[in-house]
Amino acid sequence: MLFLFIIVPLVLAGLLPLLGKVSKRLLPDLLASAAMLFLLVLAVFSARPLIADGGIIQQAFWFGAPLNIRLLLDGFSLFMLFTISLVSFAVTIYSINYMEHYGAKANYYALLLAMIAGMNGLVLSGDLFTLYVFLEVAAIASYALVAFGRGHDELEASFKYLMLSAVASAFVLLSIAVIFGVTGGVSFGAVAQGLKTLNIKYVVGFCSGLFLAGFGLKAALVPFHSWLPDAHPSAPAPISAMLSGVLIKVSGVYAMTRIFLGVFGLTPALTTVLTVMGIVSIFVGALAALGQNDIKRMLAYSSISQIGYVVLAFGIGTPLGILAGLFHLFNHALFKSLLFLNAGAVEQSTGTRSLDKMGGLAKVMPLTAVTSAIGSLAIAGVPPLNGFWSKLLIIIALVQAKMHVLAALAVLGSVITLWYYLVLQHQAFFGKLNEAWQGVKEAPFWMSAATVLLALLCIVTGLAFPFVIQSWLQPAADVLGKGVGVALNFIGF
Amino acid sequence: MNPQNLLIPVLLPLLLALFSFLLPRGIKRLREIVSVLGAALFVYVAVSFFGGKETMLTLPWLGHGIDFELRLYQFSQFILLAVSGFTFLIVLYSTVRMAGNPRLREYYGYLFLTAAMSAGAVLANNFVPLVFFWEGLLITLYALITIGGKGSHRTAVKAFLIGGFCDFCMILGIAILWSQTGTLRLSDISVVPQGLTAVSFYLMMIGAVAKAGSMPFHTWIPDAAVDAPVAVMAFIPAALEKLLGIYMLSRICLDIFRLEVNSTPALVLMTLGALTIVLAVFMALIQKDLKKLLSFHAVSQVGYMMLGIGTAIPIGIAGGIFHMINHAMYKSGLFLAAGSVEQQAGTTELKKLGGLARSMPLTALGFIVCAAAISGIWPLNGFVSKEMVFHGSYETGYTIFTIAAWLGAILTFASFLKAGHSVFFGPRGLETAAVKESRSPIYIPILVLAALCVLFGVYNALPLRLFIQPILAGHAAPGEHLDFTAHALAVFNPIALISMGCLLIAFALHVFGFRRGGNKAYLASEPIHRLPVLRTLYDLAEARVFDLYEQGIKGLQAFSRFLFRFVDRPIDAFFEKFVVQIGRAATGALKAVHNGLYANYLAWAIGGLVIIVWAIGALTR
Amino acid sequence: MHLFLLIGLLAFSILAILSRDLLKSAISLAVASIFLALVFFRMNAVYAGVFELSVVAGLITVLFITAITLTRGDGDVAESRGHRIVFPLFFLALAVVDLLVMKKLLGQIPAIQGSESGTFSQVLWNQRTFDLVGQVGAISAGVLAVLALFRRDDRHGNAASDGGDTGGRHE
Amino acid sequence: MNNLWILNMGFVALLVGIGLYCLLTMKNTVKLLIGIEIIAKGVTLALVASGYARENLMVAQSLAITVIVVDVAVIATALALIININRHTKSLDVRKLTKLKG
Repeated sequence: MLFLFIIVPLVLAGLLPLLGKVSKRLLPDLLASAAMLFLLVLAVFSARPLIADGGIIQQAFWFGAPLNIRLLLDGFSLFMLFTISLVSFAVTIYSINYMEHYGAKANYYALLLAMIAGMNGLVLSGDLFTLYVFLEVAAIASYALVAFGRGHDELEASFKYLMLSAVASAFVLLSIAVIFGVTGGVSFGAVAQGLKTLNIKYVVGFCSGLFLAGFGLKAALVPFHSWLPDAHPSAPAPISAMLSGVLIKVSGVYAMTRIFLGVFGLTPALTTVLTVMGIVSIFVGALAALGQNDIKRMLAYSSISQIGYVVLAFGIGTPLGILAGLFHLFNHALFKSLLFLNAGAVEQSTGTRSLDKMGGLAKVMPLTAVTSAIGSLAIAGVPPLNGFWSKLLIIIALVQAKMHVLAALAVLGSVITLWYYLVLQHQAFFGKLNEAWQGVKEAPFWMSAATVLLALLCIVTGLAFPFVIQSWLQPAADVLGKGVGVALNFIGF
Repeated sequence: MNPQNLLIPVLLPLLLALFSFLLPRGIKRLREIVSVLGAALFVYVAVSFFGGKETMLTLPWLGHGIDFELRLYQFSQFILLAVSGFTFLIVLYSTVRMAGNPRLREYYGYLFLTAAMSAGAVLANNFVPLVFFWEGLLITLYALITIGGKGSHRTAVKAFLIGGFCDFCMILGIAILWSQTGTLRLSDISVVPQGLTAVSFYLMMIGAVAKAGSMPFHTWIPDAAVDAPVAVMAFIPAALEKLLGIYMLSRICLDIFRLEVNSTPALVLMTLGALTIVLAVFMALIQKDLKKLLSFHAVSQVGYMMLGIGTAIPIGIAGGIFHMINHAMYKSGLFLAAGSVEQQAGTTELKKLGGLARSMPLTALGFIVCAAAISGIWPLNGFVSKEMVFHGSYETGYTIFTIAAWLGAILTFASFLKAGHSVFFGPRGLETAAVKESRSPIYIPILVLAALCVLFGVYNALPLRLFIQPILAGHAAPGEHLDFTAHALAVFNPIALISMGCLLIAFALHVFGFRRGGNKAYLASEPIHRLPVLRTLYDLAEARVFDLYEQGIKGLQAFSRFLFRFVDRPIDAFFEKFVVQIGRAATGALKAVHNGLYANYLAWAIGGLVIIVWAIGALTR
Repeated sequence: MHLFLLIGLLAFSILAILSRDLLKSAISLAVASIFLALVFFRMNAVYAGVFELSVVAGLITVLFITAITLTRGDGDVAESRGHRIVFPLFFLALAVVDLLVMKKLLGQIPAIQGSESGTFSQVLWNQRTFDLVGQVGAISAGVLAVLALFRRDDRHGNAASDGGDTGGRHE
Repeated sequence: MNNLWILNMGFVALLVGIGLYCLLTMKNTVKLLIGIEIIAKGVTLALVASGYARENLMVAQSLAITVIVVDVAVIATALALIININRHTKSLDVRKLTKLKG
């Protein structure tokens, strides 16, 4: 059953270019949205009962015949599956209207689906090498998606992204090769088992460094972030949302967390490095965002900053820290995709991304303005929206772990966040309406539907955060909290 | 009854609100038709609930004792019925009165949202949903006032801030009560206000009476009377807020806290009530605008209800609650009549109006009946409920409250003599020559309300037995006499006779003032206006010296000027010179290093890798 | 023998980098691939060797040469002459560090015997099936990417021949 | 066989090192891609060498093959990008790709 998460988008990705010859828009729209909805429903209703008592390994079936594919599902991967499905559903229905003027919709959806298949595979794999392969699948699709517009900016951004990303993949793979050479296996269980019996701190430290650099580049942690402010703004808006909302988290943060917490075990050295990188990312991202005039570039820098929060929280390593990190990860997926989608709506309506040229758009695009205000307030951590709670949890976790300086810095970073989101909101939506945008209209139906869905989720998650934590986050946090023990249970993999 | 059905009174108006919001502006009649039918359905639901057994609904919500709990019992059945009835009448009235308003979509939307929130607040049996609905009402009130157009925004903000402050008090009170009792379920709490719980009582009382519009939280009502649409005035401050505020007050005094006769909290409540009666009616007396006059009366009458409930004696409480429903009827009727006059004559200034009784007989009839009811003329409903309050307050032994109430009665009647006289009788105003009667959807609600005033007066046994008695049944001491119908219309007792005397005094005052004012009815209150001490007080009131909100704003402005000069400027300088500069420098540096060169970016990544590996190596021991 | 093959691999890799002509670079890379394949053969990794020969030395080289011919003419970029001095210095430093660190780092790992079982195809099909799915994914993503990048322009609305559709950045 | 593994890994480090050198200093985009290819070679060698050292050669070979396949997809995408970029800038110079900055 879990295999559907990979095979459905993958098969559909293969079919869509052919179907695209028959029906240029309707069929791809319909099929892609239906597939996303199906995956979302699958994640919420079918996959959930499976982890009732801890993680499971499920053998895949292909038309009834068992395959030698074993998929790992536990609270953490289910949580990521849910996040991926949710954001990609919103992004897909948004694309129905947005991608009209790009053309080649079938191809676009095929790439999007391939990316989702890659991410789902990554999340469900219980093996370092398989994780790497699916990481590459998602990455290759994302290179093409960033360059989808084929303008100079897109191509340039995509090229730099690819070249840096390829280096990151090489780092990851080198590390895997060393680990393979040391332990003789690549599955989580075998690696965890092998490392437990051997006493080779320095080799493991070296591999951790390589992993951290590789996944850190995918997650865009400072100093590996440089591709993100180019790639995310250049991509079509739904893809920006997808990349910032999910991809950097799945291929960066998830992979990193899974390996460090679940396979290697968090050492004090790693805690220090992770928290320092987190804090540096928070500030570099926030300060750079402050100086941006391009709305999407500002959002992209802000992603770096927010990922910094997530990594900071995971770096603490305490149960509360992990929980806070997961919660912030989820929240960031919601509001950052929302903000990117709104930026796309504004860009489509006005033809510009420059904040200087906007102004007063709330009058002509009220829905976009409202949802964007919700997103901005949420990301800036204004109560009672979701961002407030997750940041509060992070800060509480820092204080609990006696990292008072980091806690103070995290608060300061949040103040800067509020600052530049106020700037954004003020310049784009409030104030006097720029003459040129007199005739601008509100975004079309599906685009608005996607943003409203995400905005509502921001509010609901904020109001009912105990429920969200209970039902989705706690199982995931439990898995990570158990550390290496979980991987050792899967030794028979 | 199925407990799930309890959601209907909340969801039905909510659906209607959504419908109105979603229906495109272009479609003309559909919105009105659906609104009227929906409101009628709402009434039907409320009627079908009435008299049913006590029902509870509990839906799990946030956990930790915070559940979505609704409870339907005698009292809430009754208030729900009233809420739905008023919603229906106002919607009917609005179909004509609000027609052509460009913001009709929002108007009906917020109207039904208000109804939904009210229904929720009435039914809520847990403090958290209660506060949720209560705050929702604040927002819809804000939105509805702003529909008034120009200048209404300021009033809306005022109403919002005052309401917000009082609601905050209530939340604080609830929090204290929670910490004391450990539960949030209303029906589980029953404490004697002492110590901390007394503080909680006062705070919650502030929340409740402020919703009802008592002094000193009333100041937005007269302002709103000028700025907000008259239908909104008739719906919210005149009817709904009274219903909800007094309902809440009764529940606080009867259920949640066990108020004892002449205990300190009871005396505080009665004093507040008496002050509200007297002060507001003095302000009402001198108003020269019909809507403003009515709105001050809306404040003044709250005093009777508070006084009645504050007595903690069954007859007083019954009187207070009965007065609440009576007041809602005649005050809505009066506001609607004022709206009818405004629509036809184009103004509500008493000076410009006159002699409208001939051209608008039905409106005039409605107004006169309602005015007689509010003045407490035998045998209308106002008489009955006021008598009960008088009796109750007299029985507490503090005659001063009774005297204050009588004083209020005198001035109420005097001011309505003035108002009715100057609007409907006397010579015709020059500007109002060609006035016609309003259309039927306008006068029907007025007449219905007037008829109800008569009905509830003459057949007072009906409301008293049907509505009031079941409410008290659970709270009065066993053996207490609860049937007040016997002496409701009795005139031959000292208290009723004094009341009658009061009315005569009021009539005499009016005639005296009318003569002194050169036979101009709108000047009839001038003699009182010009009494030595009162005059100064009136001038001060006119300058809004007693308006806590305005004074508070002034104080805040002074404080903020102080802050600005001595705290903000230095901080600002610090930020300006230091923080912003550093921020700008950092931002500039970051922008400069992101120079777009691939090799540069890769060098960072490799450098980062080296540093990380070194750091991990150094930190690993 | 093994060492010589490795040195050959390294030498042709260096040649591929330093050569000023792109075509020569590509061909050097192919030769380096052949050396790598030979290394694989010596380590009994026959399948990997065959794959390296056919795919890397064959397919990738073809891809490179196609791309180079497609961009030739306006694609000449003069690399700086500094490489002749900088590269040997860099290489020397790298080699020294390598010699010092690698032995120290990896020398401490005890030799444990793996538990090899089955033939290559059994391993590939029975243990690494999930990777095969990943391979399919990667190939289809690559094909889709190439399709997307070389699609015929069928966009409508704003005519954007030169990346003009992203608006804001063109100031 | 531990010594052979260390020898192999030493050459892996050298290959990755010169690949990174190429990426850092070269200007031609196709040359950069060749640098990536050399790094990929190093990585493949590392995998097979590790498998050889651990007598787990079959798994190592299948891993290596997967890496090669993935690599082909990446290289194809990258070359497609380079050809598209060449259409815009009429150049293969990576230093001309600095429009996005700040």
